[in-house]
Amino acid sequence: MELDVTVLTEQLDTLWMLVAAVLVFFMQAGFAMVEAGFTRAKNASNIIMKNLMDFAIGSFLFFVVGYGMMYGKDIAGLIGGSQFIMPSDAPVAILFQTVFCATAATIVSGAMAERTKFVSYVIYSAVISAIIYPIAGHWLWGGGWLYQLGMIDFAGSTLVHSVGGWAALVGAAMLGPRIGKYKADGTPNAIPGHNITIGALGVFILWFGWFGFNPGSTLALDVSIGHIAMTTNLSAALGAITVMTISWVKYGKPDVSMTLNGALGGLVAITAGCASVSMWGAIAIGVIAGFVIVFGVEFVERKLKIDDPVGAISVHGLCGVAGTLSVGLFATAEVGELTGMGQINGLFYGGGFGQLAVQAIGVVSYMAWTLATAFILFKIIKSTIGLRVSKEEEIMGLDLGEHGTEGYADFVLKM
Amino acid sequence: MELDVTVLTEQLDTLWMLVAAVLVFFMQAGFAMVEAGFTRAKNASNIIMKNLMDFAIGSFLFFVVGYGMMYGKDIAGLIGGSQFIMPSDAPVAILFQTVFCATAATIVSGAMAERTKFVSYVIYSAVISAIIYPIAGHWLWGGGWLYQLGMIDFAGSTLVHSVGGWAALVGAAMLGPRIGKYKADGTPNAIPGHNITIGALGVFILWFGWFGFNPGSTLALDVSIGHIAMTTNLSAALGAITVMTISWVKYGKPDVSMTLNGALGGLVAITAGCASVSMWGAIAIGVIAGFVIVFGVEFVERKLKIDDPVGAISVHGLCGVAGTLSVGLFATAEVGELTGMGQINGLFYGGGFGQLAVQAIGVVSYMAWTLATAFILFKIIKSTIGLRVSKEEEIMGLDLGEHGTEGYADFVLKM
Amino acid sequence: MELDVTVLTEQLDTLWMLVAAVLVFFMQAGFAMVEAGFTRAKNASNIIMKNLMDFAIGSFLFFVVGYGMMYGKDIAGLIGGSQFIMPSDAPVAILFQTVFCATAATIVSGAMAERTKFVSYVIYSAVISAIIYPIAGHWLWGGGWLYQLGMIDFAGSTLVHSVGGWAALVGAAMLGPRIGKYKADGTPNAIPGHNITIGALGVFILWFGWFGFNPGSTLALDVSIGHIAMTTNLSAALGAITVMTISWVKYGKPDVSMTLNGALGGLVAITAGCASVSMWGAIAIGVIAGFVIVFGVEFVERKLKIDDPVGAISVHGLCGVAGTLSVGLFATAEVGELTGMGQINGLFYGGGFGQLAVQAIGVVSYMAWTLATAFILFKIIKSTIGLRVSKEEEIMGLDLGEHGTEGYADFVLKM
Amino acid sequence: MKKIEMIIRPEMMETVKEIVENVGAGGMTVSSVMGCGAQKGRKEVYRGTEMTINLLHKLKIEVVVVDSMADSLVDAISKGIRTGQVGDGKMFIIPIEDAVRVRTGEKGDIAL
Amino acid sequence: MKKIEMIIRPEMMETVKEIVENVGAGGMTVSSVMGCGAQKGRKEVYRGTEMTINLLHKLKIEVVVVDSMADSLVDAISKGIRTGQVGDGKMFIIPIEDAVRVRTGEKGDIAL
Amino acid sequence: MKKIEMIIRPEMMETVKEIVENVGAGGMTVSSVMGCGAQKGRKEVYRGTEMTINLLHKLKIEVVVVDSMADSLVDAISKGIRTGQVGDGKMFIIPIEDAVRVRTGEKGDIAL
Ligand SMILES: Nc1ncnc2c1ncn2[C@@H]1O[C@H](COP(=O)(O)OP(=O)(O)O)[C@@H](O)[C@H]1O
Ligand SMILES: Nc1ncnc2c1ncn2[C@@H]1O[C@H](COP(=O)(O)OP(=O)(O)O)[C@@H](O)[C@H]1O
Ligand SMILES: Nc1ncnc2c1ncn2[C@@H]1O[C@H](COP(=O)(O)OP(=O)(O)O)[C@@H](O)[C@H]1O
Repeated sequence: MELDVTVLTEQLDTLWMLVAAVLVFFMQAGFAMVEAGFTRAKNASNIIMKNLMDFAIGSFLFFVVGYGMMYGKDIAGLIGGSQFIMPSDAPVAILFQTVFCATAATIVSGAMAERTKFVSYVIYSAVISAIIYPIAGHWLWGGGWLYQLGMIDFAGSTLVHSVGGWAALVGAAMLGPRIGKYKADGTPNAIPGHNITIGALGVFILWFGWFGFNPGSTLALDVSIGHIAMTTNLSAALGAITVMTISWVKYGKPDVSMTLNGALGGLVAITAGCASVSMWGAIAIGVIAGFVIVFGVEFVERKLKIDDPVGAISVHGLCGVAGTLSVGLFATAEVGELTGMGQINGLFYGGGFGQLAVQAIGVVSYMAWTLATAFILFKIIKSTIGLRVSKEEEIMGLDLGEHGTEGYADFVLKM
Repeated sequence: MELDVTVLTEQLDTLWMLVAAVLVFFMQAGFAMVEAGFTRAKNASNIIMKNLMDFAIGSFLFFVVGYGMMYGKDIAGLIGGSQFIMPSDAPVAILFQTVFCATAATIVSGAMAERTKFVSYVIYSAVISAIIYPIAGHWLWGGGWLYQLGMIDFAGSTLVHSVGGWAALVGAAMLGPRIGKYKADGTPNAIPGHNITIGALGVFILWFGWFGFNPGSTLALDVSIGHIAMTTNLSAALGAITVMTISWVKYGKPDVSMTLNGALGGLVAITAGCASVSMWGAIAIGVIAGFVIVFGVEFVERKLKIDDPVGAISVHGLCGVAGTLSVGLFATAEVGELTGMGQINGLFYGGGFGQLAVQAIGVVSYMAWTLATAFILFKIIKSTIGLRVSKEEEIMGLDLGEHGTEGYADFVLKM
Repeated sequence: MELDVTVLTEQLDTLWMLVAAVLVFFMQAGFAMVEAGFTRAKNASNIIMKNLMDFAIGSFLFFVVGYGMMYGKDIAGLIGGSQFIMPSDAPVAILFQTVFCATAATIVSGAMAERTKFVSYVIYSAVISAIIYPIAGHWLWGGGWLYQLGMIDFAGSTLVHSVGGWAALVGAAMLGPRIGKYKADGTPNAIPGHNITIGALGVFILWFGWFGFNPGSTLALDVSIGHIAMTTNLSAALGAITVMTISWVKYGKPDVSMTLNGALGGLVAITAGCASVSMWGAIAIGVIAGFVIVFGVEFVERKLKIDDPVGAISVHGLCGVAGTLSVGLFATAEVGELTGMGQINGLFYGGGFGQLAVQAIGVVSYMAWTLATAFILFKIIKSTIGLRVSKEEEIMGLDLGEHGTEGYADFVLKM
Repeated sequence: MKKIEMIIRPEMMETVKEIVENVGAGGMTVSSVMGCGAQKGRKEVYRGTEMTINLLHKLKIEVVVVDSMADSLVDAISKGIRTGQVGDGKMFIIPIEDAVRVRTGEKGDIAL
Repeated sequence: MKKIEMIIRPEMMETVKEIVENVGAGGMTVSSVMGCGAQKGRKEVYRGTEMTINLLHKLKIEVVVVDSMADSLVDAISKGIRTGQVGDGKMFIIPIEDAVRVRTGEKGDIAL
Repeated sequence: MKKIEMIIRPEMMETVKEIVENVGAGGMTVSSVMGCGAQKGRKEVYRGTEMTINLLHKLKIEVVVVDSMADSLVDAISKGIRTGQVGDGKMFIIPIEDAVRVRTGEKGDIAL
């Protein structure tokens, strides 16, 4: 038997990309469980349905138009302009990018949970999958202007997570808080999630899937996937430990759902730099993410007065920013060489402010793009078909209101 | 270091087969969650137990006798006749086939849920795993007469899913509907599932596992797994979108549990042709599956008056048929060449009715075989130990009746 | 393109190790679900939190000190003495060992469920991950004295599972039974788990993850992973079948939660010998595990009067012992050659008592080590900050008591 | 006014509902309860340990009616859901002093 | 003593609680119930099959008060939770013979 | 006939059950409720936001007995489940006009 090295390489890369894509696909289940678990029982079916349709609609539209805008022939560094309808790249590459796109889209559903009209959500979801995310994606991963500038966002702390997080922020702000979330004097009420077990399962599933998300972003089989998986894991672990510790000190008891958020925050934050930082860099980034989560959740809830039932803005938006900037601090040439990210040192490794500045430009650009486009999108939806269900429906629950069903038909519920 | 290409190939194939088998294994969890979630709380433990024993008993019997009947030395194109007790093929191949066998077996448990005696189910499960499925399997994948005829059923739309679906039809029909399913005038009552969240998790798990089910059916590492994974994903997505749309138009609101069925229907339907059709072929097949689901569920419930709590007959039986026939319509030589399925064009690609006819023969043969054997099997069980629990037990729930336990001991239930 | 065989091998091994590590990681979700499902609703968040922190703290400490103690330069066959703070081995190897360490640690949380102070559990968890398990690990996998003696414990029936099981035994014994577990006359009361569905999901996840746990312990890509996966699966299947049968005969109905334990028992038991025994050896070991589960659970509950809510002591401790000893009975040179375990025959294959004796030494040594260190550890915790929550808190539930939250805020609970 | 409070088998819910509607009562309230009476529960084995499940799942249905309607409702239900087996349930008739319809503030029989 | 038993919309819980506290009642007991009355439920379609959800989720709140307090409590609540839409709920006033505070063994009005 | 309605700590369930059986009452009905009284609930912090859990989990147990049995049952329970701490619960004695055993149609004391 003879060996064709090109074929072998292609096979191996396909295998690894497929395995990674499948792991990332499974994150959809993780998002569904986290978002359902952290909200109320009367809206569980609706959340499930939003997550399912996110992925289904996104899969279709990203294939038909999104992929082309993201990876098609570059036009002025801003948008791709080929590969529509029937993209010609390797199917496994399209699949891998599809599951990433769906991740960005689905982040929003948690922040807008328990009060958004289903039809409005479906429209939002279609637009972000087909247009907002792919264009953003082109700038960096499609070889656009941010790529040329040298921004490092390995697996998308900013591109995937912050984009989702900023869209979530706009959506949740425009919707307004759930009935009962704020007292007359503006102080928040707690609205506990209905199923912490299933929410925690969701977090474990997301963590599991992240081992495809980050290491898979090598886009080819490479020994550096080991390093990337380790930095990913350490940051998540430290995110959880940090939040547990802060909440314990600050509130008197270790908060379960926030600690779960902490693990996710650590994962989001390391996503940009997983291939650029050392293990101890990852540990530091996890700790930073932990602080961002606790103070971010409080800030969004108390200062911005935005009602984000699952903490999506803090987890994806703020930790995404923190992680992307951290690359400018913790990147080390030693790791960059190993993983092929190049000889880049961050501020703390003697590389000066250069990379940090580039990172900041990227962060701000994506924030501006997403806030602007999401604002226009949600504004149009709001002033046409409307964003929010009626007060009666919100009280009754969206499961019955939007879908005529109950999530837990056999159980006696308190409310 | 020197490279032995044969060893390398064997290693790579083993790796891929194992990864795929493990993904397919996990579908057992998916089935358990879908079936438990879509039925009532008082029967949840019983369903879990049926799914667990399906797999456990099937693993054992398929190893001891099933594998030999399926892949042993061919006897007249009808049955395999070697490799019993201690099959000599590569263990990973046996494992991969085992998890497929368990899939066929477990489909039935959902359709027969909430009223079947546990002991009777165990007997059914043993017979389908040891005899009915392996013989059917031999005809096609074991190199038997349908293989020789040229039937294309890449990963088993018909062989695995329809076989399961037809057995489910016979079982559910012979059992009769659950108490309260039909009004005196024969119109159906809705009996909602008790946990849509967990049912949806099951669907995501199944979708996840299907990335092993279909791409793994290459039985070797090959770049075509990328194409196969993409067609699989697109069909599932379109199945869900289609059902959501139809149910929205037809019933006024997008139906959650049916849309979840829609994704599964798309997966079942693409299973036969995933390596033969283009992306747009897959999209078409997903849409077809969506229609089959909605009208299939209604047809089974209203015309056949068969009570199938989870929609297994429509999802696996009808979509399996639709998908297998679709190969005769959408197969394209371009894809077939890439994936090694050969230069076969379906009707819509100028290949005429040839392949369609072969597909139809396959579909009908498997339907006949399964209806007949399942009928005999269930008839014997019914007239000896009985199929159905007592009325009292059915009302009380099978968890207490069959296992002396409760699925949700700490929760107050409505019924 | 030229092929560098060393690079290729490294890539393949990294790929396989990463996939396996990720599967084993997911077992954390499995443990969390099993333990939460098999205990009461009022303690679900607490269990989740313990499992999460197990992994998070363990990941950090094992990286910083544990790995070095386990795999650092050997000191007298007893402990490793290098690679601290920033281990230099391949990251994927460290990750793989991390997830194993976390498995050993997390076993204990189930046995000590529903009454342990969270802070005390965190301390225990840190110590086992940083010290008790790594030192134990060095003896065998780190090349220490038991390795030199020739003990076979391929993936850790004893090293991982029994170590966890014995620590669980000490912890549960020192805590005492949950309020209401025993009648005044010492006979036990049943305290049913609150969610069998989620518990069963946990078992399926664990089974799924075990396909990384056992085959991954080759530590390199090798065709023997197929054999190992098959023995693993058969033993689990027979464990479940055996327990179902015994419980059916003994108690009148097939017990669901015990049968689920049976599958886990089969998995634990085959872990030592999965690369040394034939398929029928695996079947025998599964049957043995089934017996150990039923009689083990009864023994622990009725004779030892130790309250182990999820059966961890039997599943991990006793089945770990049974499986490790079984290697001395069922190991066969034929398989050993294939998998690289060497030409070792157990007692039943004409190898005499030699290997059995070595296995017994290993079993006893690990038992002694763990009982002693866990005893000291728990004793110190008990006499300083205390092990157990107050009676009031135990009655109210640890979710509210330890974390100020409820696991199921929207559901009406019975108790 | 009287409240008829019945503890019934869960599967009799629909029957009771029809009777209540037929009799012309203005409404009903249902709760999920556990009960024991002559029907003494069952012994099961959980993980090898015997456990007595002596509180069985029942539904409690409360219907408040005007005095004149009470007897016929009680009789209709008593006949309608009788199986003759233990566990058929019980009804208790409780005096009600007054009723208020919140929507209108109406009191007395008219509020029912 | 009288027991005021109210069937209310779940979202009115907080309002009722405040009123009960303001009026000075000693405590209250809440249960999750299903009810139907003038508010007749809704039709939904589940998997293509029409289903009538005619038992709606309500809360039952029980407050036992001394005789003198009953009327003012009833009035306060009746006004406090009125929306004027069907489904506002009902209140039933039930005579109570005696009450016991278990902690002290006290009986009568002082036990409330 | 009288109904003894008690709101108890969930963990006292078994004790109450034994007393009810010993006293010779014909049955009992249990529901899961939430209550507040002298025991005012607890403050917890959820995701950084303070929340007051002021409805605590309680069990409501209803036992209908013949008049003569009421006092002794009340006393036995009151003593049996007293811990002396707030939250011990309350009992309310409610007059019952009649009872019906559905299985037989029997009414009056014999139906209990
Ligand atoms: N004395 C009682 N007080 C309160 N509830 C009772 C009483 N007797 C019976 N019940 C309730 O009625 C239900 C049915 O009573 P049961 O004695 O089983 O009926 P039957 O008399 O037909 O055998 C019981 O489960 C319990 O909930
Ligand atoms: N006659 C009755 N007996 C018992 N419960 C009743 C009765 N009438 C109403 N209810 C309870 O009160 C709730 C509200 O009653 P409803 O008739 O909807 O209010 P409204 O009179 O404002 O329309 C019902 O859901 C039911 O639980
Ligand atoms: N006036 C009342 N009306 C209705 N239920 C009450 C009343 N007072 C107390 N309860 C119920 O009794 C339970 C126990 O009362 P609590 O005041 O805590 O007991 P204690 O008097 O021993 O402190 C409360 O949670 C509540 O459910």
